[in-house]
Amino acid sequence: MQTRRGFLKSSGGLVAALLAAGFLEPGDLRAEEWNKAAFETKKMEDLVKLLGGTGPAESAEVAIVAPDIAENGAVVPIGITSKLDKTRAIAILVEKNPNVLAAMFSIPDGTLPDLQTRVKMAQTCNVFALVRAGGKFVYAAKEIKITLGGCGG
Amino acid sequence: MKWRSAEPARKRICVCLITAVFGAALAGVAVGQDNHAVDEIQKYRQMLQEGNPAELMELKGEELWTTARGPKNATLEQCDLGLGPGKLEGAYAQLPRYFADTDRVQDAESRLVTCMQRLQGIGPAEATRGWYNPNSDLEALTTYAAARSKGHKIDVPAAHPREREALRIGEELFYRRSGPLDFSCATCHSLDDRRIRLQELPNFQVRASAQSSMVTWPAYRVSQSAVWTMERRLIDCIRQMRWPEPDYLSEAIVDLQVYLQHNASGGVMEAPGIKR
Amino acid sequence: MVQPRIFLLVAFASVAPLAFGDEASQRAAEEVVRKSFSTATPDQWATRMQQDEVQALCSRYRNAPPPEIASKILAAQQRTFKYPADGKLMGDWREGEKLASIGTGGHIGNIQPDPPGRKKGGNCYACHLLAPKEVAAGTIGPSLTGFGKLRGNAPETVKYTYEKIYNAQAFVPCSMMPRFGLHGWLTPKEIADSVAFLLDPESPVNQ
Amino acid sequence: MGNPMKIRAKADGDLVEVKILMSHIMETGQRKNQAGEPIPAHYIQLVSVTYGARTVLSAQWGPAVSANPFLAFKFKGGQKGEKLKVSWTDNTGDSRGDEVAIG
Repeated sequence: MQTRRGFLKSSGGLVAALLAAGFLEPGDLRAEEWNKAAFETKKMEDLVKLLGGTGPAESAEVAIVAPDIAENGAVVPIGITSKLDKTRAIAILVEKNPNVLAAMFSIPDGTLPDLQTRVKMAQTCNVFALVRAGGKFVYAAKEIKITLGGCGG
Repeated sequence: MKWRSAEPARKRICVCLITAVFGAALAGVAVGQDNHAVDEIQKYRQMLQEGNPAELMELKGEELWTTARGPKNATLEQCDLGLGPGKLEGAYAQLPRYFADTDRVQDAESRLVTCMQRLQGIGPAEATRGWYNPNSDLEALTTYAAARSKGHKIDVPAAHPREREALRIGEELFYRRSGPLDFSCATCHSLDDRRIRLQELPNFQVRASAQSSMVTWPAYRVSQSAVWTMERRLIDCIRQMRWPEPDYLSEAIVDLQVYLQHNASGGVMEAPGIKR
Repeated sequence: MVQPRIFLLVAFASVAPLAFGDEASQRAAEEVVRKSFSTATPDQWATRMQQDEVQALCSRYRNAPPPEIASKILAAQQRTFKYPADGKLMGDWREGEKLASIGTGGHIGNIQPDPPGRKKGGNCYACHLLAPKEVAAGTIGPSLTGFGKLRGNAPETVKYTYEKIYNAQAFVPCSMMPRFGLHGWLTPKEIADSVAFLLDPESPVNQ
Repeated sequence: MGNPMKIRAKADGDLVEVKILMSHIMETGQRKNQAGEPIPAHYIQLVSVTYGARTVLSAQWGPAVSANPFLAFKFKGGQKGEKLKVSWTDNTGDSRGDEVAIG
């Protein structure tokens, strides 16, 4: 049912693929290199500023699908959907992690603004879904409680 | 039969304490909170089911199974896990079992070590080196073997005298208390519907509960970012009991598995699972 | 406090009983234990594997000892208590609260031992609901929320609570609860702090 | 070069649902080993999913993405039987690419 074949043995092809993507606007996330500064920001507002935006404002058009409680902070499933037209980028932020940004995705035409991944959370706090749509930054927030499971040692 | 009376009696005492001493109203509040937490944990686990990293271990195990390795440059494809050489489908679900050629009751891992030695010429020391490191070869092979039993019923009747003896010892070990916390396996695993913190605990005295647990091992543990086999699970339970570390593939660990698999017989394998 | 022996319907769903649990089986199991823990040091054997009489009896009787054995255990365990040097059985609830959440300490072995000197806790939350704000509380033991609010903290109550934590089997033979004081897992001072966590009106357990 | 990924891509009409599991430790660089020494950071930074010449998703990740990362998304316009490629590069320069036929 599933075929699988390794096709890439060096990183050269990947950078080319990312460059070819053309999903970014000038001054935005840079495709050709990993945005070190973005991953060092401590607050959502600072990240937005770094990416050349203002705000952001909270939006009911963005939704976070995640449990209220996670049994382990090492793996917290996060789904994000946006109903906004021209959603071009989605980022997942964890408020109280040492660095706030966990992941950012660019959404080219034809890809739905509806994705799921898993992040680490150092402690109970808000998770933010930051969306750039039509040149504006908006977000949704959800508090997720990190609990202890098991024997505790 | 007579020993089974212990837990219902204890449960009754607990219920009396909660209702008589603390009052029904208080107990009600506690239950209400519990339900929300438990529902949300269910949701958490359902989301994890969407993609189980144990599948990556399955892939790795498959590659190891089919790749010629060792001094004899052979694959493991002719390994006999109990149903005959090369018959892998459903074999894990009938382990541990007695093997005449080694004159031992063996679980999946100890049998895989036998196969690696005989077919590939890889000695036990090399086969088991670093077995507990994440993504170890032996755990990958065990995961692959277990996944080839998906849909098969656990079937460990312990009919052979040696298996019967292993079952007897396994039950004895399950109840064996020692150490500075007075723990045995039964401390956490002989009551119905209990949790340690938020983790539900199977009651291995009850068939349905034993089944629900055993059918999902080996499992990816999100707290460890790694797949654990039942060997690893048991060795870590014993660590948590503050006992010394039992030897990997030792008789005690195999016998405990005979007891658990015997009690879980009839359960349909779903491994690899995903757990906290 | 001897447990009544009751047969419930649970037996239906129970796994076919083996009716083992005799001395011969116990001896055979000890043989296997000897062979299977080859890396344990003599000291570890003495302190962690060697069963004391109570542990051996509770194992043999699957934690449901017959009345005469149960009485024997009770009598012997009631003679084990030791109290803090200053005689104060109720300490600092804040310290007790910390101990209730600590589940580390005392792990040995090669794979994942605790660093030497790591603090041991009572890990009460593993099995009991205590402060209502803690969601991740276990249910192996009964809920202890409001323990002091309901019982007060008269001297008899303080003494009972101290002794129960010190040696639960002095009250319930073959109780699942660790004998924290008897084994020296918690010091008398730490037990007194745990008593305060349960009984002090200021403690979150009683809010 | 890392271990193989597990990729599932299923077409439902015009819409392709993609689920990817990658084998990677995603070490943050902030943890210590048992000897108390820091464990060096090791995590995927760039991810790209392409369908023919078209990039259908690209991502930048930090060390807060969980170990053995999971990623699920949907795109329009994929055909059954055609290839979907997924590739990643980590902070040590290691990379991996795998492909799957859309089912």
